[in-house]
Amino acid sequence: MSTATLEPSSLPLPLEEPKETYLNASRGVMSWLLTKDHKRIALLYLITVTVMFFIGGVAITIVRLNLMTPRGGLVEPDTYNKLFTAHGVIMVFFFLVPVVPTVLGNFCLPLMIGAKDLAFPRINLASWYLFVLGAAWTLFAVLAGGVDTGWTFYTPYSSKSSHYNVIPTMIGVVISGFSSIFTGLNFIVTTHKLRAPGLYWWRLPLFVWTIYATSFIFLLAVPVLAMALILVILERWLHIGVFDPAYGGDPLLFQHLFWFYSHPAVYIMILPGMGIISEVIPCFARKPLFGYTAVALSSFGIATLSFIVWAHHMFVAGISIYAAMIFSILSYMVAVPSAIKVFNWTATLYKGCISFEAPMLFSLGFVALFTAGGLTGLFLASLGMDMHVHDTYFVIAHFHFIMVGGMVMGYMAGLHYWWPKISGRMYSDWWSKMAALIIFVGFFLTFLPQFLLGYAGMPRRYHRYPEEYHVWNVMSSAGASILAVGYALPLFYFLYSLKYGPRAEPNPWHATGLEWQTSSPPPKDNFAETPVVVRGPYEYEAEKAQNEP
Amino acid sequence: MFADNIIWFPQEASTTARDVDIFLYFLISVCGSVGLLVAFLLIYFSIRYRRRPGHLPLPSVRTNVPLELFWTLTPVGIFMVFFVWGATIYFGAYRAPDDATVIYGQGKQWMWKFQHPEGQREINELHVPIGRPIKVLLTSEDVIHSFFVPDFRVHMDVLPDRYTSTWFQPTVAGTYHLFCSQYCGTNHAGMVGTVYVLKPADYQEWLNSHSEGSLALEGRKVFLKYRCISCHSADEHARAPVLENLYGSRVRLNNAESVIADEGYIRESILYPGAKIVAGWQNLMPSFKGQVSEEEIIELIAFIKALGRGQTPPRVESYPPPVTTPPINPTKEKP
Amino acid sequence: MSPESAILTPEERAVLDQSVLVRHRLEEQFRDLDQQHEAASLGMWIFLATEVMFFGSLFLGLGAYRYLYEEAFEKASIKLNWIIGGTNTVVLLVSSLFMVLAVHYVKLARRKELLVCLGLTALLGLLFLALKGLEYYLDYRDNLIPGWRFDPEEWIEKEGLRAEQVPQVELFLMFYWIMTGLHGLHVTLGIAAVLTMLILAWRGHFSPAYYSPVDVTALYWHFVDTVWIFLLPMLYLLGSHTFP
Amino acid sequence: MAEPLIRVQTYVVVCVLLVLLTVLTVGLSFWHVPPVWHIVLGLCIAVCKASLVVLFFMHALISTRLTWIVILVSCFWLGILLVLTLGDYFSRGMVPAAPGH
Repeated sequence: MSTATLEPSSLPLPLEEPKETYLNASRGVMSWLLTKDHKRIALLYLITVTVMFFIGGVAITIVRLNLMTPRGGLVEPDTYNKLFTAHGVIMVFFFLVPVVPTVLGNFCLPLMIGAKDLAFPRINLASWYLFVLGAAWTLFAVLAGGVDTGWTFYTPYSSKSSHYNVIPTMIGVVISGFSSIFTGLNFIVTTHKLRAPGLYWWRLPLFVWTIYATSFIFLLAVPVLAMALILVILERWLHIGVFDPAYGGDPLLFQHLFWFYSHPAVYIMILPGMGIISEVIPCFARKPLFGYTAVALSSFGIATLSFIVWAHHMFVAGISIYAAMIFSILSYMVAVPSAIKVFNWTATLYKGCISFEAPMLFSLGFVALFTAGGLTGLFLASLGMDMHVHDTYFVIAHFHFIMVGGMVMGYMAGLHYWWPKISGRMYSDWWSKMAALIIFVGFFLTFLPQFLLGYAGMPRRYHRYPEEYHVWNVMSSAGASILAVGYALPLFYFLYSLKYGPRAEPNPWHATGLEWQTSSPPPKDNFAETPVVVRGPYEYEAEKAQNEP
Repeated sequence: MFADNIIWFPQEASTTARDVDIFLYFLISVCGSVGLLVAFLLIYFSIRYRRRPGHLPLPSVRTNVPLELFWTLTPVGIFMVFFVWGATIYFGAYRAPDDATVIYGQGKQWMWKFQHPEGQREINELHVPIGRPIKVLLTSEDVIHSFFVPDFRVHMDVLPDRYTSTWFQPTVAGTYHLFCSQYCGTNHAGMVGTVYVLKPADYQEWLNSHSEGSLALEGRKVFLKYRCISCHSADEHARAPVLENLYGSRVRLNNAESVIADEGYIRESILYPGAKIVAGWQNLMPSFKGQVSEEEIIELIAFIKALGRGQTPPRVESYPPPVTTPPINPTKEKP
Repeated sequence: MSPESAILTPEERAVLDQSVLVRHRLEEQFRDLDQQHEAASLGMWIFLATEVMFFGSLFLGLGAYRYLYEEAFEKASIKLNWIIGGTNTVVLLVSSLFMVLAVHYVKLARRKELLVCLGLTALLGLLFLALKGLEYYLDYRDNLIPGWRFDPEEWIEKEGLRAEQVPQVELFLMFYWIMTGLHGLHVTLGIAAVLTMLILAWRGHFSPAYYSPVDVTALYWHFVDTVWIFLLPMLYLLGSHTFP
Repeated sequence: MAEPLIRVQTYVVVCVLLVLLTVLTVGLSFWHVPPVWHIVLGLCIAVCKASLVVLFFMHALISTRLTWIVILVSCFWLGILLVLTLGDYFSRGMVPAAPGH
């Protein structure tokens, strides 16, 4: 790129029609495919993960339809197994893990810290290409024959018995893992080195804190997963045992390595969601976030503790009971920072001045669902209870409350919150509120019955089941159809808003973050001049004092 | 039409089930109250402090350190209670009572096989009596499975090339589901069985009507079939330790360590004889890996467990000592 | 790197920063070259932290199986060629010395020494790969490639291992091949990076004000060296050798 | 930023030290002790050598606090992975009365 814009332009930007935005700064397909602009890359990611989300959604729709009857006659058992594997692999590795960091994090992080771009724009673009490559490999594997190992790839099943495209799927996951590593690296360096003058650590918005903590997990956990999967690939390919007991290997070693990544990965999914909520709630309650320091530090508490609890996935897998006890007690510890966050969000509402636009509705939904998911997590962390509900629908319901209830609600809140900034357009207020309500109701209908199913003993990954589980499965499938409508709605009104939505002001929510101080959509270099920060992130009262008539 | 077969709660059919359920009620009441409190506060604040014309936000507190400490430390305290209670149940479910009846279970794609100490074999069915602790010793022939009986609240993964165990004490007669809960391939959902809990008299009747000769007796046949007796004999020609009263005893090894002779040790010694050699003996025994089946190993273990002082079968002419074996170790010592 | 040191006065520095030569190497998102250098260096350190976990999980597997199968791992380890392994350690250490000297000289703007040091680093790296190739050939000759050239009988008869220990030997050799192969890949990439630096330095790309690519390459090179330092005892020196 | 703070002589001394430690660690493998000592000694020497490389060659000694944090964090996390996982392996056999658990 040529020289940077250094001329200070002190004039306020025209509100109605920003002349040069990142969207029209250059034209043509190649200007998008070779862009180094973090905002454009965020949009590339947005398109990719949305496609992946709907593919994963189609897979699970068929699964839920199959479970409408106890006999499960809709698809063959083999097809069923491939479908839930496709759902798991796509949703976990290509939607939940990357979605908030790569879309909203990419778009907002430099804006929120007053930087022109990420520290390594080329690496950022390369990460997207890696991600697409990984997604393509995996989609190929899923379409050309399918994989039936489940997203957990447990050995020795994945290393010898399963006869489908295990290797391509794993290669896809490993490639996308490198994409995550480079994204995380970029975010951490950017947060350290490119903050605007005056933006000290304790003035950082909480979304930046959580993205930072997420990146931290990416960097330290993904390599372990990559190595575990590479070892399985070699095992399958060369027929040499690394994890196969027939060759002296230990299948539990795979589980250790796998969960060393995959448990922190749950926090990769939920932490950015927590960050979004911490942005949205103060904004719509017109109040500073209660206990900023506690919430910021709890993100780090979660990121750290998330690494030392992994074996609670293995309580009945044959690990030593002493290890099981240590991991159980540590698992309780990781619940503490999450509880701190919930209490602080609730306390922020106290004596606020709350309005209920779509981002706020999604956020309240997040807090409710995350609390339910978190509390049921306490059941699973306990050795005696996990002994019963391990690998049943109870576990399914629990992690969907966290990941779908929590995470996707948080993502929706963020997308609705920043959409005016991303697109420069406002979406339909009524439809977006409807979407929030439909998703919330549909979610409860889908997953609440699964808690009952799980405690009653229905194991996961069953394509048919005894009669007595019928009613709850029907309810769950019915809820899933409502949920599907709820997820499809935003697609329509967002696309509609691009063409017909009213133009957005630079700061439609009267929020305090730096990202709202530039035009909507922002110019290519983000800020006409580098902003100087003089106060903390959620000074809604100071703002109020200035703006209120 | 659904109302007939709706399930709200699994049956409590074992002693463990009772413990787990009481713990569940406790967890639900504590976690439920917290959840309801948060839900109530969210709704109450949303209504009470909603934005209205002329309503300004009240001056508010930024943070409150005692309050933060309160809601940090209280959960820690509650969690410790959860942990200790849960760990107690787990520990209880992990250590079977010494007098438990041992049933051997094998998982394979996609069926369950069980063998009773009295020799009865079952596939995808398991008959057990009320009121007696039952220990299930599990192994897998292929991939990882998981032994799960919801109505007993017991759960244990079944691993290839290794024994794991769980135990339960049924309390109510009836039939219960047995599931494989660890995904194991195409017909994972078909790897289900039924546990029949019978009154002691019915159980005895069942045993009698399915009697095939006890497991130990079958094991004796296997012991003779593979000519184990040629070396593990109780006479002066023995090339290997006598196996009488072996089970549960402490065995000194030639590397100055010692092990308890449990099922895992016996299995290992059959398949990998050189792994742990008894002090004073040489590594002569060939591996029987690939020759004996898992079922035969189980029968052999049952035989060795039952083998008391002076019960080793006498060597007969039809089982001469193997001619290829090297001379007897002169420094042998009787264990 | 260290904020208090400066070979140039602030005025000289400002002039240099504005000079066209330096200016076009400043990416637009950075304020100045210092910031850019710090970002690049931090980025590399963080990447290396990732690499630590990457190799760490292999060391974990090796360690866990070494704990389970002590005897087989010991016997298999003795079969590896410790002479080449040890020599290669020294080769890498000396190459690291030249790499750090290259960084030293680029800061002093001594182009000739810089070129020599970079060249020697790359040469020693190539020597490492050549020795590694020789070692791989010897492994091939000695039937140490599990799944391809491997003779179970040999281990049972000559080494006195039991039949069930042979897969454990294969397990060890599997780790040997994966770990040294992965490390060799890193060395190869490192040589490519060093050669790129050599070409850039030849063209006069670097100056005391702008040398962060050399610095970052050096960090990577030293890290690869560090990995080998741990591979030596964990692969080659698990058992007691006897003099040949 | 461009002034080198470590002298060439220091680098050479460190390199010589590293080579000597390499000779030592190879030499120790000829000492016939129980094999576990080979691992313990070998790893101790390797940690010393790695520290020398990181401190002097990678300039950690004269780096910012941030670099130190990255180094310590990566060591700590590697420690988590190794200690907790190996802890499971070491303690699996500790309850002998319950076979194979």
